[in-house]
Amino acid sequence: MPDQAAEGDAVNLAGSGDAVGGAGAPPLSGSTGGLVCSEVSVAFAGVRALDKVSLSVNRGEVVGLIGPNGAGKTTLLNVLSGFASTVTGSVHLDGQDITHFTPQRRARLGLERTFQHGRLFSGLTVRENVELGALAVRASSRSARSIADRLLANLGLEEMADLPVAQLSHGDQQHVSVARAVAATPKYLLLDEPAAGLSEGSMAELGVVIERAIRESGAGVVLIDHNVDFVLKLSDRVVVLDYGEVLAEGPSDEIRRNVDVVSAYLGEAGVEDLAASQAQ
Amino acid sequence: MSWVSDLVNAISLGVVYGLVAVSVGLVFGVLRQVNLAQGEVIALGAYSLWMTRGLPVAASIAICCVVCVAMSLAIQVAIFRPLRGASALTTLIVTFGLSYALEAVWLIAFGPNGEPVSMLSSLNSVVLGGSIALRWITLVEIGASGLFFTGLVLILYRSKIGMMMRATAEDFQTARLVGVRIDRVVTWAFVFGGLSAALVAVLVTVQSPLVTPSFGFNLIVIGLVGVVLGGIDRLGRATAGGFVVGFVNSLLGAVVPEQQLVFLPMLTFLFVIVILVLRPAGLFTPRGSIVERV
Amino acid sequence: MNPLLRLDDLRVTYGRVVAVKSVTLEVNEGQAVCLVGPNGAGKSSTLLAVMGAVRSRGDVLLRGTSTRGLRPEALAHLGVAMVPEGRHLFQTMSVQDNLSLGTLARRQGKRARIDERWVTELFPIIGQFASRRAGLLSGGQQQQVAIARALLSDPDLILLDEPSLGLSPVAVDAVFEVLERIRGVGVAILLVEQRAQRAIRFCERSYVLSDGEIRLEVTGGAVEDPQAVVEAYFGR
Amino acid sequence: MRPRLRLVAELAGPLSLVVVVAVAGSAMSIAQQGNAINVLVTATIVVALYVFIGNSGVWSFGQISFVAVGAFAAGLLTSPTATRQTSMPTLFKFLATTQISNTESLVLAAGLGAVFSFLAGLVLMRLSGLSAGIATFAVLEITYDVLTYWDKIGPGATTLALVPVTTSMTVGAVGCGIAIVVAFAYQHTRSCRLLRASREDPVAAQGLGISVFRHRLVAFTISGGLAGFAGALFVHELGSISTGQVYIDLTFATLAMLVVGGAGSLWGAVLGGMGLGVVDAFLSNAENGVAFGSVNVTLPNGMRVVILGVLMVVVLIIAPKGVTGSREFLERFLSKRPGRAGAGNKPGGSLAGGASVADDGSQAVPSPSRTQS
Amino acid sequence: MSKSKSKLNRSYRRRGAGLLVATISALVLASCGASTSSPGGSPSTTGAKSPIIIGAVIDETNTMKPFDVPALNAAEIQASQINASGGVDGRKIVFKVYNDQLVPALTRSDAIAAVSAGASILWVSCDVNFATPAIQVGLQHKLLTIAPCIGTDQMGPSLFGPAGKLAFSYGNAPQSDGAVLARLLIQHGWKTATVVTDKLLTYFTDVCQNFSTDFAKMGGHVVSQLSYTTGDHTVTQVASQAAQSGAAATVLCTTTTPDLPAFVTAVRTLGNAKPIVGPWAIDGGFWEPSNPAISTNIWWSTFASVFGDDPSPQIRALEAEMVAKGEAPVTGGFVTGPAAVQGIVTAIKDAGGSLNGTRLAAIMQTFHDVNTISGPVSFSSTYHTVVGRPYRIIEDTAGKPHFVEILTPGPLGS
Repeated sequence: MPDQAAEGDAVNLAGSGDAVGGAGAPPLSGSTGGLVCSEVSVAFAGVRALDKVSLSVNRGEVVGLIGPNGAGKTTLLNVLSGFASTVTGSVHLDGQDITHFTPQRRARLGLERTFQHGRLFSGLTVRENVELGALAVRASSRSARSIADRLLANLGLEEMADLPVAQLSHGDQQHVSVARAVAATPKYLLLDEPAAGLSEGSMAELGVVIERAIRESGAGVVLIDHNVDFVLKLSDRVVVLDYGEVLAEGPSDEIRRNVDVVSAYLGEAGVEDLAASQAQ
Repeated sequence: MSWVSDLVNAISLGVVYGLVAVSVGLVFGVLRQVNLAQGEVIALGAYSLWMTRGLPVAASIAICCVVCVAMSLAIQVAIFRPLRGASALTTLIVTFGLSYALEAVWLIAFGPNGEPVSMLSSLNSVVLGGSIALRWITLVEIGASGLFFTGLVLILYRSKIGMMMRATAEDFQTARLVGVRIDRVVTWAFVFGGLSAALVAVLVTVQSPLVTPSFGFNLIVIGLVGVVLGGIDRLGRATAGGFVVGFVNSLLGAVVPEQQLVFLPMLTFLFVIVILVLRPAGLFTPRGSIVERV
Repeated sequence: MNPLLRLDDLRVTYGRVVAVKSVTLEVNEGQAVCLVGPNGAGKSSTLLAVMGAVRSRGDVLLRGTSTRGLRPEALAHLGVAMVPEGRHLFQTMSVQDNLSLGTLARRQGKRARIDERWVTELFPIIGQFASRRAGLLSGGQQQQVAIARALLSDPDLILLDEPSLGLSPVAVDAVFEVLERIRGVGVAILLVEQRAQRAIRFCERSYVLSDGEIRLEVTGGAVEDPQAVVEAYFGR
Repeated sequence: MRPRLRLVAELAGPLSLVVVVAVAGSAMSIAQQGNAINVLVTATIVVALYVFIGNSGVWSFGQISFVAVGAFAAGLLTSPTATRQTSMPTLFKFLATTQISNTESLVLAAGLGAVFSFLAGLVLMRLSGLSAGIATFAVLEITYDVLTYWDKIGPGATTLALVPVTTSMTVGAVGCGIAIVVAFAYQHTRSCRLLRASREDPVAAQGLGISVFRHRLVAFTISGGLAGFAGALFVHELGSISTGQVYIDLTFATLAMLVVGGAGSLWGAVLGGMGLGVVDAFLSNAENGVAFGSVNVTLPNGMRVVILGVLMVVVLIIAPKGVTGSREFLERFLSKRPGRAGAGNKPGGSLAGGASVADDGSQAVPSPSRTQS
Repeated sequence: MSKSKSKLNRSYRRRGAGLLVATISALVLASCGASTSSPGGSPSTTGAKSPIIIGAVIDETNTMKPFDVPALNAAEIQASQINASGGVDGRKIVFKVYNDQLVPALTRSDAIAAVSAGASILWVSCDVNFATPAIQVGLQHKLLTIAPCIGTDQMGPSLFGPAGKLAFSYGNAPQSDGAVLARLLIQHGWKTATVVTDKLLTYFTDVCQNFSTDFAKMGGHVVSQLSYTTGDHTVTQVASQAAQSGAAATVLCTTTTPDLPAFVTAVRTLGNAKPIVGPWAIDGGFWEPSNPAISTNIWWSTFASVFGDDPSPQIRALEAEMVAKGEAPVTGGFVTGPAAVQGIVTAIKDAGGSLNGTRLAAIMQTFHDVNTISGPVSFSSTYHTVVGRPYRIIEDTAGKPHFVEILTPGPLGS
């Protein structure tokens, strides 16, 4: 496991960032635990979206994934969850090779994801949505109901439980989307842009919900968001993608200060003055 | 040598369904919607040939074209404009309903007996006798459809409106951004759809002169099967799909033994199911070209 | 005199998602203006709203006249061209066809600033690859064709959505050289960029957009308080 | 308590409609009673359609195949064996000699419909969208062709006559009620809930681990079973059957009912089936002349189909989700009011205030799949 | 973007659902009203002068309209003539007509309506498949059930078992059709034939089978047997084979579907000008392509010539009357209508005025050469469809169909 994260050409400023991550990580038997993808490359119509990217996450750990538009973040998430088809490289879940598994099969093995724009079942109520998360992975209707009720209470969503999700605000919908994924009691959870389109206030609320949800499930989490601040605050470890490659990896505060990262966002040339002022 | 005539017959039935497929495929290309009522355009075209039976052939055909185009445009305005943006299946169901209503209108207007169109019946005479029975109409069908397809390809690839249609079919939104007037493109798609319907009406009535109320529906249903079979996303694939269904039906008809011929529809539709199961996106759609939308 | 383009309290929502809260800005004739900001700040939505491609509230005024209710194709014919994010060439069509589509919106009887010769000179690859399928070009080449296509309508204003996205640094340099030439013939530019620095330097006026609102206005290409820009991107 | 009330209403609404039609029908002349029974039987077919189409969101043009199989099986095996042997000399021996009771025939028809649809579903349920529509249509064509020309399994191209007429008003109402209860019960199973989720968003469903294929197959099988059952009711209503009666016309009529009522809800299916059924019966009567008080109204012959078709088109254009909006009975009133709706971002007045810029919203966002080649 | 629109839809929908419910209730009420007010009053069975009600459940809309409507129109003329001359023992014949539009459930409920409106005799559509729901209602109520022109021998015990004893058709049995065509060929010296069967209906298969048997018995030779099914797109291929078979005549068993003119056109244009012969189902000539080179040398058998040259003055007069009413018949089948009325009247008279279905049927079954406008009508316990009645042979020359001769099929099984 430790060698997985330190891939060849990535600039690993963190140095020790590849050490076993979050404190809550369960003891691993041998080196096969965790959700691991190694040397994954994906190309669409000749354009390379991912180039030999490796990533690993352990139970209880939150790995943030940031990078400018078009860096390959969502593609990587699709690779992990089984929605991207053209793959070289491999994906393992707790030692099992799941590279060629369908998304359904991965979900039943405990790998859940959320989607950009939520993709909630908009005609259904909040409770029904959350229940479906549990139902989809073998729960009986009754236990799904109790799982949903407990989750909604814990995440502070119970007052809207019987509303159709279409009537919820966008922020609340994002909360439900997270809750629905957590209801499946995942081992690993992939969050795809949960904060997209949220105001700062709602983002803070969402952060609270996500933290609770992670604690609730004990899952290993991969978090993508284009709001860098949001990701940095929630993550134990952050991986920066640019042009389909890993640009940097390390703890949040190191990444925030990383000159390469700043330049990736703000533009290559002439970034020095900004970075310099940042460093002061 | 009878296989030669079987083959030629199969090709001629194939091109007819290819033409039917064009009228569905053109509309689908620009709007991503299915127009099943196009069959009734064909039916009205055929009835117009009967109504103008006293006139010279050229005039009769010209009127048929005008009628088909006008009706096609009327459907555009009455059905597709209010349904702009609706899904392919919604429009399929709506135009299914329209088809049924129109078929009942033909029943009221023209009666259940059917009306015979005798235009150009001399085209049924043989070019080659003997074991290869080759009839003029077969050649005319292949020739006229060939001309139509060539014309259409030329228009699509050489004219401004064709270019706009291709652009719209490929990327509706960007086409608007560069200034393609979408309404005009949609109108033209229905115009060409109407013209191909007129051609189908003329060609089919030469061989099978009796126009009955279900004349168009029978054609469009098989045409639509072909379109989906070939791959509805692209006009060329859709047309080829229409051709394949007609071709396979005709060829099976020649191969299946006399006593089992009543099961020809079963065989044809079994073929359709097999193809759809193996290639759900269409026979001519390359594998792996559907990218999951996440 | 009226500015060429004026956005007046522009707001865009998609269902319950607020993409643009309030944007007010002006672009004068021949001027380059940019909108920078992190992903999801509402930059692209602003451009699409200008083109009438998404529903919006507030007002968009072109040469002092409201464009409310006009569709994208109408805007194109009024002299606004757009290079959408991701270039959106017609992939199966030839480069030449893509360019011909660009000329659809040329206005009759107007003195031509930009014609095919001018564009071919600006982008030598066009002559080279005219008959090639657009989808087969590299990303940088596609970007050039996309800009050329927009220019061929001989617009007064060109909207560019992240023209440097996915391009190598060399290609990015080339894009900005092209933008310089375009401004040189008097075409106004409204540029959206995520990688801000370069854009801010290039433009007469820049707006830093975050969370659907303008956070900072920079004129003259110099950033007085770089920290504010960084914060807009990374938070505190 | 609200959810329980909703559940009660969801079942009670459709069932009470059955009761209304049955009671009102019984009060009418004996001929109109026949029409009322037909309304009940047709509504049963629509419910069968709904179980698959409504819950999966996949349009099937093939469910009438299962009606046909049920009708012919039930009809054949309940018709008198003596005439069977004279009028259908080519039948397989066991088909020529087996005689079952009418009740048995209902069970048998349901079973056959379920088995047939299960087998067809195994092949077809991986398809969706237009491909599924065309493939299911192919099933209809194949079934029609085989039933019409294979005279070892049935009457072939001739009519199957002398089927005992046992579908009385009571049997029709109970049969329709059974179908509604089955559809209702199925609707609340885990499998159906997952299927309905996949109807709303197949991609999200996959991501949650839902096997769309498996749950569609379950729905298809149950729908086929109900369709077979409805076919048996149908044949015992008419007393005879020929293949043309369970083919495209019936497919069209029942689909129209489902669509007009609202394909997404049981209430919509039942209301559409009963509503259009009554309208249809009325129009049929009107073609023979109907008295509206003192005014005698006679529709021109053939107008019935025209009006039904136009009605379908108009309803779909105005209300794409049907007259019920695909909601269950009283759902709008029993679900909570939108209390916190839009709490995060008060729009301050509706969108109507801002003039629309894009005339067709759904086309306004470029769809990525269209640019892939 | 579509919020305002969806709001609009919602309000429409709400109104839509309400409207539908309202419509249903209104229509249910209206139907109640209709059922009590339409077929006037209850039949009185006591008064000797009460009318004889024939309930006609036929198609006035769909594909059976060209057969059902002329037969009914002619029957009504016949009935009014009988009524004018005193009726049946002073009782008038009254038709109550119901349009079943070929919808099965409607066919059944129309028949029930007819019965409850006091019909003593049920009159049904000319296609046994479509008519069965009505026929069974008639049989169940033990009414004499008459189809004017069903052309298969199924109208009777063969399809309906013992109950079918009450069912009769005044059309010709396919055995007769086949036999008369065989005779036609032999009479004209066409010794070899190609037989083409449309498998769409059992009737066609039956005609062609009987033709082949009888033709062989009379010394003819069937050169080849071909078949297709209407709508399967193989008709032109079959036509090519038929055209090249070298037989003296082509016998085609089908009806006036689009494939019939396609077949004829294809055969003629392949240079085969030999006779094409078909049964009554292709009567009418309306389907013929107007090209005189194609529509020539086509022969068929029928009940009466509708081309103004029928040898029977009675039939010509009836036709003239129908034409005057704007109801010109399309095929010769219309004479089966008045023939059926005549048969019914004969049976009622023989039964001493009784309308008891069983009794009438028992009498009708013994009909032997009962004279009708369509010629002598005979039934037997096996055949409840007319056998042995003389046919009119029509030949179409250059698009002009005309009467040629009267031919009588030999006794069946000869």
